[in-house]
Amino acid sequence: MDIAFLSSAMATLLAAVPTTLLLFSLSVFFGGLLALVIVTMRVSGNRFLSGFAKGYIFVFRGSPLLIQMFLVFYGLGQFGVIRYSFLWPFLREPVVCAVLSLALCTAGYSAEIFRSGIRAVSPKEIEAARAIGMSGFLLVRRIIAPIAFRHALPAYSTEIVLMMKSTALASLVTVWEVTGVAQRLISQTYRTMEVFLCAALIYLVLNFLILQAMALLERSLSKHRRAAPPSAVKA
Amino acid sequence: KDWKSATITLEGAYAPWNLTNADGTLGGFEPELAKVLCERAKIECTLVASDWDGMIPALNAGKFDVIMDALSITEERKKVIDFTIPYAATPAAFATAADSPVANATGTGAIIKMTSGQTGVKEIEALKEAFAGKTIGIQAATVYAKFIYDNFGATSEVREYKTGAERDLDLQNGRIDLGFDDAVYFGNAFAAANGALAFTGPEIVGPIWGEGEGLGIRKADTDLRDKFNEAIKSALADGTVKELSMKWFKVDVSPQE
Amino acid sequence: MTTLELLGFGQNGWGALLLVATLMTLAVTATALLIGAVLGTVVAIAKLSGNLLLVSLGNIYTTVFRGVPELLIIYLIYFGGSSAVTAVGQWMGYEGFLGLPSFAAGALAVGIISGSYQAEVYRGAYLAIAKGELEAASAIGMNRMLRLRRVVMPQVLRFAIPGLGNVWQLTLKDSALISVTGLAELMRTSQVAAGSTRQYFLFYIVGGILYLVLTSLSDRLFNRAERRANRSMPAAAMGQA
Amino acid sequence: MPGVTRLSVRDIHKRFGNHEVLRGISLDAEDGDVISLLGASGSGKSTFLRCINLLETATSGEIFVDGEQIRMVQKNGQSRPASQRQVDHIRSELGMVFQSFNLWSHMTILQNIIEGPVHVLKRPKAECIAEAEALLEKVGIADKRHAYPAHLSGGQQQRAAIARALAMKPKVMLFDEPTSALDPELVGEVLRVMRALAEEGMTMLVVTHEMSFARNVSNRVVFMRQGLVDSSGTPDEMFGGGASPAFRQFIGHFGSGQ
Amino acid sequence: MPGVTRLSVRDIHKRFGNHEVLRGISLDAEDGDVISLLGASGSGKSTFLRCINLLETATSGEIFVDGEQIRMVQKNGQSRPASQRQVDHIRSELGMVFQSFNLWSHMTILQNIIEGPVHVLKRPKAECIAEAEALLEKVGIADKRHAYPAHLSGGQQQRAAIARALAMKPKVMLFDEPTSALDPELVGEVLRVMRALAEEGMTMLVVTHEMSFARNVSNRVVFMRQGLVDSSGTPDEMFGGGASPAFRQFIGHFGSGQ
Ligand SMILES: Nc1ncnc2c1ncn2[C@@H]1O[C@H](COP(=O)(O)OP(=O)(O)OP(=O)(O)O)[C@@H](O)[C@H]1O
Ligand SMILES: Nc1ncnc2c1ncn2[C@@H]1O[C@H](COP(=O)(O)OP(=O)(O)OP(=O)(O)O)[C@@H](O)[C@H]1O
Ligand SMILES: [Mg+2]
Ligand SMILES: [Mg+2]
Repeated sequence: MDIAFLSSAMATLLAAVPTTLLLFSLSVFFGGLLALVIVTMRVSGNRFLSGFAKGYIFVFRGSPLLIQMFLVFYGLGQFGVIRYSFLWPFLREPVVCAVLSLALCTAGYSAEIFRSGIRAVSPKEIEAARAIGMSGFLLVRRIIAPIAFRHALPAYSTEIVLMMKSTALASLVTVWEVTGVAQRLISQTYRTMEVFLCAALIYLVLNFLILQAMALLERSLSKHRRAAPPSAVKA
Repeated sequence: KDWKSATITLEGAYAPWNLTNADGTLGGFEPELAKVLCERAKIECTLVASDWDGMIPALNAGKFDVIMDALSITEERKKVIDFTIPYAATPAAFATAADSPVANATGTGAIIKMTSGQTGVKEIEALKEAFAGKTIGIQAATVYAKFIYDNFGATSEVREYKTGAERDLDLQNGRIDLGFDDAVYFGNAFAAANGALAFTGPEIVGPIWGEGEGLGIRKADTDLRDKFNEAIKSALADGTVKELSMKWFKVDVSPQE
Repeated sequence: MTTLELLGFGQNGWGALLLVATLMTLAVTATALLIGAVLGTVVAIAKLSGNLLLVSLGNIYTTVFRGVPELLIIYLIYFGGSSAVTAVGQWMGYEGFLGLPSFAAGALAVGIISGSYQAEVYRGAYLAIAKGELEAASAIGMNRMLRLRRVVMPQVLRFAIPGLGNVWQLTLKDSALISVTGLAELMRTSQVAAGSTRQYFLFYIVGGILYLVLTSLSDRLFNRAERRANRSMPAAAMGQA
Repeated sequence: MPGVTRLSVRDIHKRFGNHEVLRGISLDAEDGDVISLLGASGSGKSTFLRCINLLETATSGEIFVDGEQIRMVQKNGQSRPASQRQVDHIRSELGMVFQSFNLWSHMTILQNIIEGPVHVLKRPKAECIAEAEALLEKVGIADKRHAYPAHLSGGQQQRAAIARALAMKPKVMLFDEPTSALDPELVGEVLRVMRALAEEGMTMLVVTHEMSFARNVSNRVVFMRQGLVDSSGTPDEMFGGGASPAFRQFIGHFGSGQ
Repeated sequence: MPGVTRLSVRDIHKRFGNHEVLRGISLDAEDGDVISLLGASGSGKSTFLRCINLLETATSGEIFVDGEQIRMVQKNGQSRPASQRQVDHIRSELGMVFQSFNLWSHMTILQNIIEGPVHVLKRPKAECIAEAEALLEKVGIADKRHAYPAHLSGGQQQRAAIARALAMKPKVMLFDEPTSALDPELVGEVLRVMRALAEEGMTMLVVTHEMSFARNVSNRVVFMRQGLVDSSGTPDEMFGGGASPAFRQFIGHFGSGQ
């Protein structure tokens, strides 16, 4: 074990962590928003909207992110329409494209996850809400969303961890995050195992933290499922 | 060990150095040269395609015996593997979109020779001014990347790509203004771009790019390296390399003294 | 050369190679899923065992293999695995190199990852079995093995099908990363075709479409399985939300 | 103010596919009326209650709540409410206690109770909490205010569901077997709560299997059979022997071994 | 063969954490005995039944089934069965009908019923099917033999659960509120099935809220209160007015309005 090399490799990789975190947080945020839109369309009952959402989910869940990212970054610029439109100043930026394709992809997955959460809401609880005069957005906000989110949380934490790992592809579009930097370091030093082990450690720590945070959230959202507090049992 | 047979790896997707034909066979400059070299070294060779990213570690892990993938001979790489003498040496040049403001920059058409670590070359100083504020795309972790950072890093923006092909697409898309790479590689890429791309500024040759491209071989296998060295020498001497080079590159890439 | 010729089955067409590559992807994914099924079952049993040591080992497995990028695991197994095999070979007196073929290394690596996801799927499915049904089995005197075989397994499979559909999807896409071992699966073949012909968009789009074809076929399969498994459920529970 | 018609249902029909579950039911409830709905399993009692507050849409028929008719439109050959706003408004005036309670599992009992007043009626939260605590006191589960439904026994859940419905201050309460899940001791408790409501003048429609309730608390008994009103009348008329043979057979099952 | 002690329980204690649910219960059941277990919700009735067939492990106490004692060992301060094989064997001699039926949802009703005889008792399948059909006939749901539990009404599920337990030909049947989910018409039906079993001489322990069953079918009534046997005796003794004040108060709730 070459400690000096390992620590210098670690330092190089750590310098790329902010980029990884930036990609991660932006794409989780925008992907989540988009997923809400897609899932709303999917369960809307409108045939056109739900058909569109189905198609969206099929395409973005069904094809590799690498291909999606390549087509978004290198493909869109091939069209003069886009290159001369007001969008180009944004799409020119590699970070924007990376976040865009990560968000598009995770939105497909998250929409499915949210949908299964919604399916898990007991129809009886929805009826009880209707019976006191709730409908539309109020019903969603007060009853459906909180219950569905709680159901979807375990699957969603997995998706978020997958997202963290997916940011590794962004070096394809010249955003040099941890994995990209690791690969570059390897092409310079040819010490594959050492560098990759350092990178693995970084991801493991990041993902471990995310999973812990999600588990904490999950616990606080499932008070109603845990065993009753002792006082309640006695009563 | 007396080498009766060996496996040679190449990427199979780096035209025209090496490429894959639609029937799955490998073609291009290097596979054809490999055939010649193996015949002369009296080794039974098998060509296998593998991914560029893992090539050097895979060589050292014993997955194959020789790398032949436009591998530049550099000091860094010599620390981990051994090289034969070069069978090719190529100049490097800038490329840009044909209608770009930096097209036909100063020195276009000229050839300048540089040695390793040389600075203060007046043609380069002139280019620096011409390219100030522009974005230059390079392939990450190559000798060209180091050259651009050393000379243009302060005045231009540098963007690193995982492969040259992706950089070329962005050059066409207009995300970057210039690319810098192997001139032979560019020549071939321009053909595919239907005239959208063109050289700009001088061609740069010489020891600055190292000794050229050689076969990569494990350090322990000195006998194998020596056999290939002999074969390369003979192929260079009788013009076989030049002939194949003219066929695939339209220029002669045989290393010049 | 026209697009049609490039994609066709003629002399200069990539059709045949792409088809073989698609089948290769299918084969790798299916093998990996099987390896993952075995590992996933073992790990799920460990995590449900209640034995502190086994539970921790199971947790480490699922945390590490879900938390570390797939590419790194593939590298570790492809290179690390070869070194290990070679070392063993030398120790037993075999001279020279012994490697894991890229198919085996790739399927093993992706299978190990798939196993970490499958373990969670099986665990969730087990927990979804109504406790009362397990008690009813005990109450008529079924022993552990019999209960596992007659009551637990059939229900775990039923509850696991939707989750397995997702795992299949993940595994299919992880298999694309095996291209770094040089295995001519769909992703690598698309890349090679793109690099050799410089028709990047054409081959990436075609590659993407072929992945979608695999997805839609497997979706259909899983939907069928789900419907079959849900025969015993009330009609309302089978419908949409 | 007795005499005011709180709820009026005219000739309700309901069909599921080929199966006509309700075949023309009419019913009027005035202020303070407590009507017991009796009938065998599958006779359509729950379906009838669900049609009244539009959880099911009746195939045909008219419903008036507090004099206001629920407007319906025909769309694709199906009847549907014309205005979701009217439906929401009318539902907030009809309290419903479900056969299976249907408490919201992610809220504590107190939150369950103030949910409607605060978010549907948009009343001040502090006020709602004070009222909710008084209600919990009344149904005898004040100590459970911060527990989640899953931690309550069946009887406690049922009482919480009643409190939740009452918190909306409905004009009419619909009860679907409010004592089905209770042990005999609790049945008594819940019936006491309902008797108190009746005495306060609440209009109630109660699906029940408790003959004691039908006989002693309600002022009208409606016996449903195969989607129709078989017979109806005051408890004295019905239990006094003047009822239809079907009803006599039905109540014959009770007290069989006593 | 009356006089044979089928089940004997000596001084069973059970504690959950700090809460001692059973505080020393003893009970003997001879061949043909039908014992009704009465008690308020939470008095420990279900826990007692679950301890008998070891779904819960009693904290202390002894259990004999057909004269054979269930061997226990102390391990880490906890009591556990010494032999899982003995437990499996004893369980196959004790039938249990759960409060919530617990039918296996992935099997049809017929499969549910033959599961035990075929796979635990290893009897020939054809024979088991024939017997199962006879049993289904007996409980009146023969037409549902190929339906899955989720497609059955509560009453049908309850009868299927009884048939499943009977198919094992147990020496003793434990019933946990076998009529809780039924409408009054079906209660009558299920009680008829149980009465027939009693007449055939089956030993039964029945947790119930049906006073008519306790009074007319069982030959002994045990009233549990706060984890103890408060009082017990023949139905005549218990209902005849000689019982404890607590029992009189408990049954006071029944028939309150009748
Ligand atoms: N959504 C539905 N689709 C089809 N049939 C239904 C539906 N809801 C109820 N039914 C049928 O309508 C009939 C009446 O059901 P309902 O629930 O109103 O009976 P009930 O009188 O409340 O019985 P119980 O006393 O068992 O609650 C039943 O035969 C039932 O199968
Ligand atoms: N697993 C458990 N953990 C903690 N407490 C328990 C558990 N099971 C039962 N109890 C408690 O033991 C007591 C007795 O419960 P049990 O289910 O035996 O009552 P029961 O007499 O069957 O009542 P019911 O008539 O409502 O079914 C209750 O207070 C209950 O809260
Ligand atoms: Mg009903
Ligand atoms: Mg109980």
